[in-house]
Amino acid sequence: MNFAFTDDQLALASTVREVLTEHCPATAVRHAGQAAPRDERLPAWPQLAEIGFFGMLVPEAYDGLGLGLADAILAFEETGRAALPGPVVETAAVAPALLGDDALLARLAGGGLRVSVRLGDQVYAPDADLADLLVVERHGELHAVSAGSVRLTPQAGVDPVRRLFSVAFGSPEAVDGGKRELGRRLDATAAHPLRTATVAVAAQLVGLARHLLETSVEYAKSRKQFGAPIGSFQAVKHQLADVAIAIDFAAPLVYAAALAVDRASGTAAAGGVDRAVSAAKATAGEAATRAARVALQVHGAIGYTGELDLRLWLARVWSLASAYGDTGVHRSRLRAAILGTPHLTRWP
Amino acid sequence: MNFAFTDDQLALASTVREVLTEHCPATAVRHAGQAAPRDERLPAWPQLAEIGFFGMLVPEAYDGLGLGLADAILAFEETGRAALPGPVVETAAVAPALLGDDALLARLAGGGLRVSVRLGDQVYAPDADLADLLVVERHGELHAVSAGSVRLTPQAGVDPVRRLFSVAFGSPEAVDGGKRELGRRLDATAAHPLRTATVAVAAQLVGLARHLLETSVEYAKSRKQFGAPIGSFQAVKHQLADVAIAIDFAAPLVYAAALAVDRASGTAAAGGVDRAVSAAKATAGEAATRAARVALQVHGAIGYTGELDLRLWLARVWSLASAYGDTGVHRSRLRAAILGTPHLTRWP
Amino acid sequence: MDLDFTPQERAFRAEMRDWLAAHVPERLPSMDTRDGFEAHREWERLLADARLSVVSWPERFGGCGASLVEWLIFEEEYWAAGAPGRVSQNGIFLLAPTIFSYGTAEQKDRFLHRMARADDIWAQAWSEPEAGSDLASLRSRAERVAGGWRLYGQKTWSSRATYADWGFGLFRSDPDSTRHRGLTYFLFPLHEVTVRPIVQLDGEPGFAELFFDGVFVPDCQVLGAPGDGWRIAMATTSSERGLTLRSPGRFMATADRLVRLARSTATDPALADEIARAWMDAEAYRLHTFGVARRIASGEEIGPASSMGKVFWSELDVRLHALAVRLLGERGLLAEGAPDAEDGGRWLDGFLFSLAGPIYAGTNEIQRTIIAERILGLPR
Amino acid sequence: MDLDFTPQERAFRAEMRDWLAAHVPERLPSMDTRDGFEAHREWERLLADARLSVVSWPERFGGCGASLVEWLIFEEEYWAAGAPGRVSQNGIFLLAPTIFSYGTAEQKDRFLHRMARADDIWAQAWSEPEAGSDLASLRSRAERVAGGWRLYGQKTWSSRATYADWGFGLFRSDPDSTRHRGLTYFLFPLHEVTVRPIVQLDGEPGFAELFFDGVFVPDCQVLGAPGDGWRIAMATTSSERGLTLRSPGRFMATADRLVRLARSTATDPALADEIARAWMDAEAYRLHTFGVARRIASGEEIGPASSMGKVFWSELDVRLHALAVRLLGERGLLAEGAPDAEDGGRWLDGFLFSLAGPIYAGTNEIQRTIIAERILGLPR
Repeated sequence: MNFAFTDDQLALASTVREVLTEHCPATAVRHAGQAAPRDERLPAWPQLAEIGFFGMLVPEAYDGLGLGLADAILAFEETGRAALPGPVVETAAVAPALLGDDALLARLAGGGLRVSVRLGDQVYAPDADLADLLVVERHGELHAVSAGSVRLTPQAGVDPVRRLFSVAFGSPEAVDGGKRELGRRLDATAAHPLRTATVAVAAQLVGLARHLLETSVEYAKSRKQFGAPIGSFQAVKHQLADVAIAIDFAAPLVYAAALAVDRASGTAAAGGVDRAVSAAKATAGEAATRAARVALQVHGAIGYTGELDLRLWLARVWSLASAYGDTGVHRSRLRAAILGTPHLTRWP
Repeated sequence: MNFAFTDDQLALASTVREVLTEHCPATAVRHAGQAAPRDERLPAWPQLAEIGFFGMLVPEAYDGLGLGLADAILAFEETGRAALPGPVVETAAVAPALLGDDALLARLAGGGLRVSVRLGDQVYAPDADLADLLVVERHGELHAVSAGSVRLTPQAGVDPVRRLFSVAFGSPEAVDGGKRELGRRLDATAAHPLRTATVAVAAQLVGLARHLLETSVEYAKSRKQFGAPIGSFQAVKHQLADVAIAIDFAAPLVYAAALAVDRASGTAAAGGVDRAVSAAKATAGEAATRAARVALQVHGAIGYTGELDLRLWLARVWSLASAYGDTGVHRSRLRAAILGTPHLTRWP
Repeated sequence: MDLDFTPQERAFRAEMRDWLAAHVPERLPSMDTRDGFEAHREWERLLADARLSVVSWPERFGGCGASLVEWLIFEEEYWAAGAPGRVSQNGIFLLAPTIFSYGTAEQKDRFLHRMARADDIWAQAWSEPEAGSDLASLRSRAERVAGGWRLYGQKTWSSRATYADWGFGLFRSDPDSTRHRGLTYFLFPLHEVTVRPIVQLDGEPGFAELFFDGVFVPDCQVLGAPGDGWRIAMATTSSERGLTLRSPGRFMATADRLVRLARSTATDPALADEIARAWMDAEAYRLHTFGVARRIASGEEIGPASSMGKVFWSELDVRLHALAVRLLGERGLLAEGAPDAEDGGRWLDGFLFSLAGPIYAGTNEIQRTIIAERILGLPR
Repeated sequence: MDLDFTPQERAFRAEMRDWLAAHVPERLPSMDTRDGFEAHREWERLLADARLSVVSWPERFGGCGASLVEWLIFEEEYWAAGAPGRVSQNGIFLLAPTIFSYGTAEQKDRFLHRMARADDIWAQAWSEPEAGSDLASLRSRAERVAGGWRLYGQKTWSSRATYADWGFGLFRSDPDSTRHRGLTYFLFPLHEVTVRPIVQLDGEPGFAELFFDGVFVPDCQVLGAPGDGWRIAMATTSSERGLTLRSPGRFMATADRLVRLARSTATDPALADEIARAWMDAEAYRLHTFGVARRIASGEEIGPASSMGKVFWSELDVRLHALAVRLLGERGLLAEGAPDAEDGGRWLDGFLFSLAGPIYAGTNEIQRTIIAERILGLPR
C-alpha cells in the first residue's frame, strides 16, 4: 500500500507542466477561442508530441510509453490546469483504448493523429473539426471514420475553445466501406474507453479547480475594498478554504479511479471500477464547479468579462463538468451501485 | 389582497406571548421535562385556557372564538417560541377539526379536555399520557378513546418534554363500545385535521427558530474569544444572517398555508392546499433545523449541555421537524405535486 | 390577512394578460447589440403608448397610477407572457425613484416622460475600478465652474452604456471630503463621454467603462443638493436592492419554464427534488414580496430588510438557471445560434446573467453583513 | 502509486478480524455512567492482553509495533466489528504522543504501560470558561513551591473526567506572561481535584468541570520544560485534529451501517442520493488518509493540512448520522431504552455526539481560517 505518486509519475507531470507554461499561456488559450487556423487552435501540441505525451498510454511496441492511466493522471491534471485547447483526452486517453492493436497507434503516439469521439450517451463530438479521425458509436457498434467523410455541424456553446459538433453520416459508403485505414468498424466496446475518458476529464477538472483557486487567492491578496485586501475578510477566507477542501478530497478519488481503470482494463464489467469512475467524475465536477462559483464571487464583476482570462477557465469547467456524464448522472449511478448492491465491498 | 396580519390577529398573538412569558419561562419548560405530576408538566395551560386559547378554532356556538387557522397562526408560533410543553397543537388545532359538531367541543374550548392523536403516517401519539382523549386512526377509521382504555408504551426520545407513546388497544370492547362520550367512531376523515396539525406545527417551528436566532445573537454579542465578541466575526455574522433569511422566507409559506387550509376546510381534496401545507412544513422544518445547527455552533460546547436551556429548544426542533412528516417526506410530496400536475396553477 | 385579489385587481390582471397576448413580439435580438437595443426601444415605445411602460407612475408622466399590488400583477403577467427584457430598467427602477423624491419640478418634466417613452434610455454609473462594492471610496471628481461643473475620472460596470443616451452617477465635488461626504449626483448625456464597451462571458458588451475628461454639466443636471449625493443615492440603491427592481414575476416565470422543461424530459428524482424546491422558493419569494408590498403601502420604511430579499432572489435565480442547464445535459451549454440549443439558448444566457446577481448591487457578502449588523444588531 | 495491501498487511487484517469476531462484547453501557466506565476499562484490558489497545506502540509499552497502515487496518476492522468506543482515547491519542516526544525516560516508564492497560485512564483539561477555542488566553495558574507546583483555577469540557484517574492540561506558571508564553504542561491525579460533572444533551456526564485550589504537583509530573507547555501542547492538539484520533474506520463503519439501514427501508430517491454521497465521502476520507499516512511515513510534517481533515470528517459525521435519523422518521429520535429504538438508540447517540465534532478541537470556523491563512497564504 503506497498511495503516493512515484518519482517517475511526478517527473512526467512536471515535464508536461513546463511545456504548457511555456507554450500554452493564457494568451494562447484565448487566441484558440478566436482563431480559425488549425495550428493556432492547438498551442503546445507539437511540443507535447515531442515529449511523448500522446503516446503515454500507447504500448511500447507502437512507440508509446506503455503507461497506465494512473501513471499519466497527473499529466492530464496539468492539461486541465492550463486549460489546454484541443481534443486532448480523446486523443491521448480514449484513442489508445479504442484502437487496440492497430497500425494507427504508432501515428497516434507520435502526435500525428488527432482523434475525437462520440460514444455512449455523448451527444456531441468535442473539437471534431480539429480531428483526423472520429470514432462514433452507432447502433451499439464503433466506427472509425475520417473527419472529412461525415457532416459536422458546429453547436456553439459556452466554451469558445472546446467546440462541440453534431455528427451526421453523409453517405452510407463512408461507413464500414471506404479506405481500410479510416472508415471501418472497430472491435472494441465503448465501456473501457468511456471509463478512461471520464477519469481523464475528472483529472482535468481537478487541474482547472487548482488553477481557479490559485488565481482567486492571488486576486484576493491584491484587490482592496473597504481599506483592506478582500482576502483578509473571513467570508472570503472561508469560501476559499472550502474550495481547497473540496479539491483535496476530490483528487484522491480521481487517482483511485485511475488505478481501478488500469486494474479492470481488458475485463468486461466490474461494479467496483464503475463506482470508482462515477465517484471521481461526480466529485471532481462538483469541486470544480464550486471553485468556479467562488472564483467569480471573489473576482466580482470583472471575472465575468473579457477583461480577464478567468472566463476561459470558467467555461472549460462548465463544459467538462457536463462532458461524459455530469455530477447528477454519475451520482445517480452511484446511488444504484451503492444502495442496489447486496454485498458492498470496498476497494482495495 | 392584504397579506398582513390584522390588529385582532396581532393582539391575540401578543396576549398569548404575555401569558407565556409570565407562566412558561425556560425554567418551567425544563421542569416539565423532569416532573412527574401532570400539572407541573403543563405550565401556562390554565392561563391559556382563561384567555380562550384552546377554543380559538372552536365555533362560537360551543363557546369558542370561532377563528380560522390563519387568525390563530401567530398564536401557535408563540407557543413554539416559548417551547410550551403539552399536546398544544393536538388539543387546540387538531381536536376542533376532528370533533366537528360535538358536545365535547365546549369542554375543549374551556380548557377542560386535553387531546392527543395518532393519525395518518404518525407512529406515536405525543404527550398521550397527559391527554384525556385520544384520537387514533385504525384501518382507515377514526376512533376517539379515553386515554385510560388503551395501553400506552412510553418511547423515550430526544425531547424530554414532548414525550412519545405507542398505542395498543387492550380489549376490543374499548373501541366503538364503551362510554358514549369517550369510546366511539368519529365521522371525520383525517385529511383536514392532519393539514391543520402540520401547519400549526410548522408555525411552532418558526417560533422555535426565532427564539434560537435571538438567543444566539445575544450570546454572540456577549461571548468573547480572541479579544472580541464572537458576533463581530464575519463567519458568525453570516451564519446568523442566513438563519434570519431562512426564517423570513419560511414564515410567509406557513401563513399562506394557514389561509389555504381555512379556504379548503370542509372540502375533501384540493391539490393546492396540500401543496401549500407541504411547502410550509418542509421549509419551516428546514429553517428551524438550520437555526438549531447554527445555535449550537455559535454557543459551542456549552450549548450541548444541561448548563443552558438551549438544549430544550434544540430537542423540540428535532422532535417537531420529524412530526407530521419531516422535510424529506413533504418535499417528495411537493415533487409529485409540482412535477406531476399537468396544469400547475399558483394560489391566489 | 388574506391572499385574495380584489375584483379590480383581477380585472387589471385580465386586461394586462390580454394586451400582452396581443402585443408581445417574437424574441428580440440581444439588447447588448445595436440592432437589439433599438428593437427593445421600439418595444418600450409600444408599451408606453398603452401607458404600460411605467404602470405605477402618475398619468402625467406616462403611467397609469397603478397600485403596488397592481404593479406586481403587471410584472407577473409581463414575464409569464415571455415579454422582452426591459432596456429602460436602469432609468425606471434606479434613477426615477430619486427624481420623484429629490428632483426639481423642471427635472421631473424634462426627464420622466421621455424616460417612460424610451426617448431617453439611461445607464447607471456607480462603480469605479477601485470602488466596486465600496461606493463610499469613489474618486471621480466634479470641479465647480461658472453655471455648472466639469466631471473628471473613470466609471466602470455601467450597464447599457454602450448604446444608451444618458447616464447618472456620483462624483466627488468637495476635494477635501472623504468617504460618504462631499459626493454629488449628476445627470449627463453619454455622447459627451468616452465609452469603452466591456465584453462579457456571453460575448456582448452589457457593460462599459466611461471616461470623463472635463465634460461640462450645467447646474440644472445636478440631482438634489451638491454634496448630498450619497444620501439620495442610497435611496436609489435601496430601490435597486429592494422591492422595485426584482419583482417576483421574473422568477416565477423562470420557475414555471423550468418545471415545464422537467416535465418534458426524463428527470432523475434527485434533480426533480431540487427543481420542485426551487419552484417553491419562487413561491416563497412571491409571498414574501406581497408582505413587503403591504408594509410599503402602509408607509413603513423597509430599509436593511431589503438585503434579505437581495440574497434570496439572487441565489434563487442562479439555482433556477443552473438546474435547467443540468437538466439539459450537454445541450444545456449551447448558445444562441446553435441548431440544437433549447429555446434559442435562453437558459445559458440566463445562467450567465444570473451569476452576476450575487455580485452586483452590493455583493451578497455585504448584504449578509448588513443583515447581521443592522437587523440583528451584531457588533461591527 | 498503488492501493494494494502487502501480503503482510492482508495477514494482519485477517488476524485482527478473527480476534475481534471472537472477542467483541455485546453493546456495553454508556462509558459516561459509572458501570459503563468500568465495563469499558475491562474491554481495554482485554485488548491490552492481546497487545491491541495500542497497536502502533513499541512492545515494551504494551503495543505490537504496527505500521501506520496497519494501524489504519486495525481501526477499519475494529469499527466494522462494532467494537466499543475507546474510554482510553484521550490518553492514547492526545497525551501519549506528547509523552513519547517530550517525556523523560522515567515518565515513559511510569505512565505509558499503565495507560495501555487502562490501569490509568486519562482526561484532558484544555478549555477554561473564558478560553474555549482560544487556548492562548488560559488563566489557571501554577505557583512554584519547594519540589513542585501548586495549581489554582478552573478547567471545563474535560471529557471522561467524571470517572477517570488522571488529568493533563496547561497552567500559567509565569504570572507576568501573556498569551502563548509562560504556560506549563502538568499531569495530575484527579482524586485531588474537585470534579463537577456536566450533563450533556444525551443526559450523561460526558464532560466535567475541574476546580483546583492549590493541589500540589511534584516536578516529576511536569511534561517538558516549565514555560514550554504551549509548544508541546500544540503537538498534542495537532494529534487530536490530525490523523491519529480520527481514523477513517469509524466513518466507514457508520457509512456501511447507514447503507444497510437504507437498503432495509423504503428510501426516497432524493434521500438515497444523499446517502450514497455520504458513503462515497467516507471513501474519499479513507483514500485521503492513505495519502496522508504515506506522507507521514516518509517523514513529512502534516501541519495545518490536518485542518482540512478536521472540517471534512466532522461535517461528514454529522451528515451520516443526520441521514440515519431522517431515514428512520419518528423512530430516529428514540433513545436507548425506548422499545422501538433502532439499534438500541445508537443512531441518536451518534447524532448528538457528532454535533460536537464541528466545535471541539478547534471549531471548524477556526480551521477554515487556518487553512486560508497558513495553507493558502491569505492575509490575517
